[in-house]
Amino acid sequence: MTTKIFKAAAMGSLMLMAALPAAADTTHRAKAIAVIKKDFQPRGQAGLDRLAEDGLQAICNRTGNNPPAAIANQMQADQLAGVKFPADGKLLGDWKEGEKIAQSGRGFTWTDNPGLPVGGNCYNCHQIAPKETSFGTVGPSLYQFGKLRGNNPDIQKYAYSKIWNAKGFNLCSEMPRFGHVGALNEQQVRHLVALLLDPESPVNK
Amino acid sequence: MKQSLIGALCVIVGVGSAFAQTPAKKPATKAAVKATPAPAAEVKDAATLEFEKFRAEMEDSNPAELFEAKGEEQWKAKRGPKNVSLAETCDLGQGIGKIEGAYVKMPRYFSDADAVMDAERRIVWCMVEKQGYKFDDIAKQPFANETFTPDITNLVTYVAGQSRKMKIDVPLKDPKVREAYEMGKAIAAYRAGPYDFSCNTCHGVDGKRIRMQNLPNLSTPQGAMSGVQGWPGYRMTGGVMLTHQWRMGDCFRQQRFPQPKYASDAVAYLLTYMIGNANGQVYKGPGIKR
Amino acid sequence: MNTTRRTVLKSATASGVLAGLIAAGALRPTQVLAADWNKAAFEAHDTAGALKGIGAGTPAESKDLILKVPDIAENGAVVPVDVVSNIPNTSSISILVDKNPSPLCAHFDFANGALADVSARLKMGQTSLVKAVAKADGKFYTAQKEVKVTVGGCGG
Amino acid sequence: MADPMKIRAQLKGDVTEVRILMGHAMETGQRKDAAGKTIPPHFIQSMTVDVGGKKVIDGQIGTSVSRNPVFGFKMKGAKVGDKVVVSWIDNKGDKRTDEVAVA
Repeated sequence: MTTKIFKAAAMGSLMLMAALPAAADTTHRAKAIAVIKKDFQPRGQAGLDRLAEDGLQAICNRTGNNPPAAIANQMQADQLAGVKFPADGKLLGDWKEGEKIAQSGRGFTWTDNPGLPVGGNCYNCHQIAPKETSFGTVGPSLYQFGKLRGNNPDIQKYAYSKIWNAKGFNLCSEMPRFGHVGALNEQQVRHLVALLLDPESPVNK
Repeated sequence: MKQSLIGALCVIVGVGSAFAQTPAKKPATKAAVKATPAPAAEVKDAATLEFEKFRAEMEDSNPAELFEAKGEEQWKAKRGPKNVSLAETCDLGQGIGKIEGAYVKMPRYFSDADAVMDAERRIVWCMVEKQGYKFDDIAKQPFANETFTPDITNLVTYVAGQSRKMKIDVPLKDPKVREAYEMGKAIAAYRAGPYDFSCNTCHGVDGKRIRMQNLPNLSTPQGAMSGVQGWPGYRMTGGVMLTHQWRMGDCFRQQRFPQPKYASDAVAYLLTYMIGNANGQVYKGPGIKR
Repeated sequence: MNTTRRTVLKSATASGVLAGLIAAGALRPTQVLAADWNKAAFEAHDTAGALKGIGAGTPAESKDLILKVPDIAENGAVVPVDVVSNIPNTSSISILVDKNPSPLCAHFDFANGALADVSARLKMGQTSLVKAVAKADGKFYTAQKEVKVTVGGCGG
Repeated sequence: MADPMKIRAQLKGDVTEVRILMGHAMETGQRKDAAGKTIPPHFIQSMTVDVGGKKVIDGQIGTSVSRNPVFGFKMKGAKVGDKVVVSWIDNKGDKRTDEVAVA
């Protein structure tokens, strides 16, 4: 499932890659990729297809996560265009459900059961609701996210899109593309939007 | 009911406990909130200090010593289809049977194998080439679980214990080792998989953490050393002895990658990068891990 | 639970196996005495039952009994504990974890120059009070401290 | 057969410190394996420490003691060279005795 998405994204960026200076791909990188391809084995749900870079990953890898602005802008727009919104147009779900999703870090590893729902991993990297003091600091604090920004349709759309595909805003962001790769569905993403924006959410109390 | 839940928790290994839900931590955090409504960074520091207070006591009598003792016995015993000991046949880079300080000088290049090898890979190579064991048999279950500890884990722990209080000294001036280092560096930067993660996503900058777990920056000497220190390590969760090779694999697991092959180039190169970055730092010997 | 197994084990260890070992000279007499495991105390499912099992009843709190445990355990599977009794003539120390399925963890009797100073490592399933109980001149004393557990120990 | 213990006995001033490391699973009987089957209890029940031929510590142990147990004791009256003998026996009748001299 994820492979298909990777391929689609790769197609769009092949031409962009050609525009990069050849020297960007060092001999060590090329050799390292060959070693990776040779020295990994599939396990559980983690197949060897995961070792292949999609277009975006390739650009970020080759440029040290600092792609030329022209390429970044165009690819970001491509990523953003792929965001799938709920058919009913409602972007605000149930913050309580959102909190549960934000807490869970499960999913996609070779020890995870592929049949079980995947978590949002949010607290791994972000401060969110104040009650949870065990949070990571890889990403910015999201505490009072809605209180600081309001809860209008534009903000909702922004939050939804960012969770769905953070690379639509920052091409080489460290944040996964949760909706884009099929980790979280529309329903789950809007619960997370509610966690961030609902005035009743502890995030905004 | 509760017991089985706790039992299941014990199966979660590594930083995985930070990535996965940890229901059992709830009481602590709740109490912490009550005591200090301040940002959690301070709460963490208090907890970290508390852990460190008992670190020395834990390290003082580390169950790793039991595995070290077993490894010594196995290193010296005539074993395998060829019925020879590693002590009389295996060269870890300092000459046959010489193991003092060998661990901190690996990975290194071994001409007899024409490969850059970390300690575990080298010992496996000796077991295969000198003692006549089959690689596939060793690779079938190379890491310990709660009911089984492979010989190789004991052996690595013993060899590591022979480098206590010595400085890390990976021979990066050797062009072959330098090449492995550069490849390891590239592997650490390689983003792929469903979450676009590389090693560096978590371990490429200073001062970040996942949940409460501090993330060492492997590109700095101190950061790299905190990724080297304590391995092989006795993991309190489950009470198992695990090696540095295992740790690399578990990182890839959490990176959502497939599994690196046991004792492969990829792992040896990554270890060369990481341990090489820790050159000059003092290794304390087999450790104890959360 | 599982009384059959216990009965079998008990008879096997207490009489059969040990008798054989004594006959073979493999064990010295002191070790045989050690096999006198206080089943009632160790298998009690609450602290009151365990205290009753060791004959402590309701021990008096004492500041001379020093219990050193972490405020927060790094891992409930291995919680270091150190107990020192400054009560004169302390002859035994017991260590208990209130909320463990079987609270009594260990019991030590001292003789021939042993100081009332022991350390051990415990499993803790969850945040709980840890208790030390000391016996001196036939009387029981106690000290306790809460240990917060961030990751539960394995079924302890 | 059970693995050897690691024992350390050091005289510091007039106090001898004894540290003991035992290799044992200390199964509680409450855990389940990957297949969901209960792992039967297997734990050390009793231990003794004899120094210079006299019993110093008589210990009883339950399932709440950590896997691969570590114990520390202190005593007065021992001298360098005295033999420290540690023994344990578990609920299945497995046993182990090791010794070390006070250093």
